[in-house]
Amino acid sequence: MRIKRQGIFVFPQKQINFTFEGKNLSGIKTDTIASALLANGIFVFSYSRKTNRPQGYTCSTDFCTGSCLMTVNGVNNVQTCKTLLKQDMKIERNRGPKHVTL
Amino acid sequence: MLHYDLVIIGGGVTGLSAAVEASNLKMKTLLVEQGFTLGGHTRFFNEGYVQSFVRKINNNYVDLLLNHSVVGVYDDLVLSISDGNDFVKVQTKSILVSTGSYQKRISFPNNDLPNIYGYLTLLEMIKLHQVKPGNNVIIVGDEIHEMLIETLENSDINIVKIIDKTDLIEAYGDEVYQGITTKKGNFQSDFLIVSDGNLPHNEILRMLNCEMVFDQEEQSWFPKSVDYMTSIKGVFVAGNVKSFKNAEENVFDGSSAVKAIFNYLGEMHGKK
Amino acid sequence: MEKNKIIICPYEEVTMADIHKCLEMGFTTVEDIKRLTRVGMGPCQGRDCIHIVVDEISKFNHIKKSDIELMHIRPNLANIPLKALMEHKK
Amino acid sequence: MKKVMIIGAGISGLFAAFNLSKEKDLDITVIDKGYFLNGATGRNGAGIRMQWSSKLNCLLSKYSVEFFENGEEHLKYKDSIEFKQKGYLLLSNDEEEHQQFIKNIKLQNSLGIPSKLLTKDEVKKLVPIIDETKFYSAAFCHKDGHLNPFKVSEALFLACKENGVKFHFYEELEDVKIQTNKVSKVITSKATYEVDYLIGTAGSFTKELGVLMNIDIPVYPEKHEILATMPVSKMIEPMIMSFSKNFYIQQVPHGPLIMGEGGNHHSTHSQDSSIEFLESISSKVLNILPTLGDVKVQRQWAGSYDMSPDRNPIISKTKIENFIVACGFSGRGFMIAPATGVLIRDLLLNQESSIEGINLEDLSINRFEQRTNEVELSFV
Repeated sequence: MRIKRQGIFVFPQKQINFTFEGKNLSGIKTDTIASALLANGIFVFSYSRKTNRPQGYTCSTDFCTGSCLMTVNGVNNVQTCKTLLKQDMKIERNRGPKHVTL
Repeated sequence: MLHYDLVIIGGGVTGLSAAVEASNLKMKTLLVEQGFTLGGHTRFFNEGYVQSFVRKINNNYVDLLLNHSVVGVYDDLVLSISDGNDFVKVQTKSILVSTGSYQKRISFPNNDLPNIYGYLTLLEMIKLHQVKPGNNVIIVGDEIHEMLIETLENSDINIVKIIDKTDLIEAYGDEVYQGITTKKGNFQSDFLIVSDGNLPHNEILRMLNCEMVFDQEEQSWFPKSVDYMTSIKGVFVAGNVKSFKNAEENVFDGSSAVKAIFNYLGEMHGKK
Repeated sequence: MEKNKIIICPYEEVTMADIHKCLEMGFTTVEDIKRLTRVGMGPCQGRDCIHIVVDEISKFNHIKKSDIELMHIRPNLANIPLKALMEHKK
Repeated sequence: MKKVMIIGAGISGLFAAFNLSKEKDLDITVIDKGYFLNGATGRNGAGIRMQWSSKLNCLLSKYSVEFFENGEEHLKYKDSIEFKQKGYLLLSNDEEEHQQFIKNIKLQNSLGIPSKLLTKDEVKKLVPIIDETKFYSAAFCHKDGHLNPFKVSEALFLACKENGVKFHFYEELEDVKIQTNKVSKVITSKATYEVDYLIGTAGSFTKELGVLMNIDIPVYPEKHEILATMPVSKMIEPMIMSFSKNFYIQQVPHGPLIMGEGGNHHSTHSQDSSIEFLESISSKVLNILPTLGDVKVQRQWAGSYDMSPDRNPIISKTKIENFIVACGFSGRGFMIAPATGVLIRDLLLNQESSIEGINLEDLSINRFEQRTNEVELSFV
């Protein structure tokens, strides 16, 4: 969900297309991966390693708590809060335990 | 390895005013900011104020690294800096820790459900990315900033209820947060904000083994300092990580700390 | 209250029940509890959780928070890929 | 009741207390100067291996492996100590090291340790991501492995408590009183204790303990560094180690890779991390496991080996009749601790070693005056 009116700011609206778990979605130029997902109503970013609890976007201020780590273009454990959204990014939740594929 | 006279850790208003002062004193300085933009918490409330400092920073003297964090501090003030992908090694004569503060998490059952946000996380989403997680919200916590309420109202987010921390029993929801159970009944909302004040961002100071003192009023730990210098030689501190204050006081703190560092470096040089 | 649903550290999945188990074993410091539960061993180094652990130690043992020592912080405060470290050496 | 005081609640002190607590009429107190597992036990790589170059170390570690195989049962632990026997893969770098491997395997096999040489194809099968051009030959023992040092220590702590052992943390030894060549009193930062036996299991700090009694305990600290990565999917089953290249790497059950490097030979109790270690270990590891480049380092730390002059343990009585020391483990105090605990008990009860093939004389502190022991060659 995007904010419609917001004080004196004028927001750039250039659309950036990406996929999440195979679904086509879009974000805007100022998005991080995390903010684009939230804007598209995707709130579950990962599942915890031991007890499989759903985890959302929480920390925002670096010092990663690990819950926003996802697989981006095949590279796992990417901090989606610190990575800007790029055209045609392929974003997925980490499979099973947070891991990298080699 | 890069060499600097001063590395400023944290580009909030404290770090920015420090960088302006370092520009004036012609010190070779590196400013490291973990976010994509400068201004720390102040950028959520007063972007113009932030920009008034950014404009005065002289790029001939001050290098800026955005989206990077100081991740390690080693002997002889060698720092490792990274954005999670790269690795920058820096040797500096002094450090100014102006890392500020961050939102406090609180403990209640299912406090890890998606769609429960700290108030700063939410402000960042709204102010920097124009994103809102829903149309109505419950706020829980003991410290609720006026600016938060104003921001929510301006974003057409309806505040269903403000709950006292002690009344909260648990959050519930299947996959994502749906509502809370309190001593006064159950309430539902699209998302939940935790707004319970801040804690100082003192991890770098503790990694450096700076002497810390417990502050009764803030219920947290702050570094011991004399004229902005901590118990570790060459390591200085200013802003909210030193003691909680408002933005104007932090600005004064930042520039005063750099003056102290300038004198310290002069003395060090004299001794050689 | 269901203590095993209060998540102290979402990364290492440490719950309030885990913290209380340590307190009941007689441990009274953050460093002890860190080693027994892995709280604070995740990438955030206890930024989000240690104040909660300190609160619980204080309440359980009736000691002042000012008498409780925080844990030592180790590098690194964010994650660096091995290849970046190696390339730097070259 | 005879009063036993143990100085140091690391793995050796815990195993000593555990074994003694099963004896009758012993009142056991363990003190430690810091928090639980502040020393090497809480900082070590927790590898368990039987592939050594000396008979002594082979036998000590074999005894310990057998203990850990049934660790939960021995310690009546409800959780798991996470002992994973996925083997140690040792890599040689040249013909000379290879010849030493052959010699070691012959000795190990004669003692019932099932180690063997592997072909490069077998290595590749075991660790598909390894670059087989980057080593000369390999030795492997499938019974080696690693475990969770925190879980083992917790299990021991609980078992000791159950048996009546008292633990005092943040209590530091300050002085000892000696009467007729025996320790009679121990003075700590908090109290004075009358003791019938004193046991020193304080790692590299045992030297300082000896000084209080005019005993030269020839141990010294050597700083070693380790790093842990973020959890990754299972990619390395065995512990991989190179003595000549001086590093090891393993993957623990919950996913992180743990890698470490040998000491810098500065004798120091320092536990400070270095940036040089990060640079050096990453190039060593990526040289042999080139696909690990994207794996992210999460944490690094340092700890001390307690080194002895011949890199072999000292588990011994001393010239002070009721003072027993166990130190100088030179990087294997954790993996042989079950044996250490039993041998300390044997010394205290004045009995022969109850571990087959082990002569307590070989572990005696007097050996440094009398003769030169066989120096252990297989270490990082």
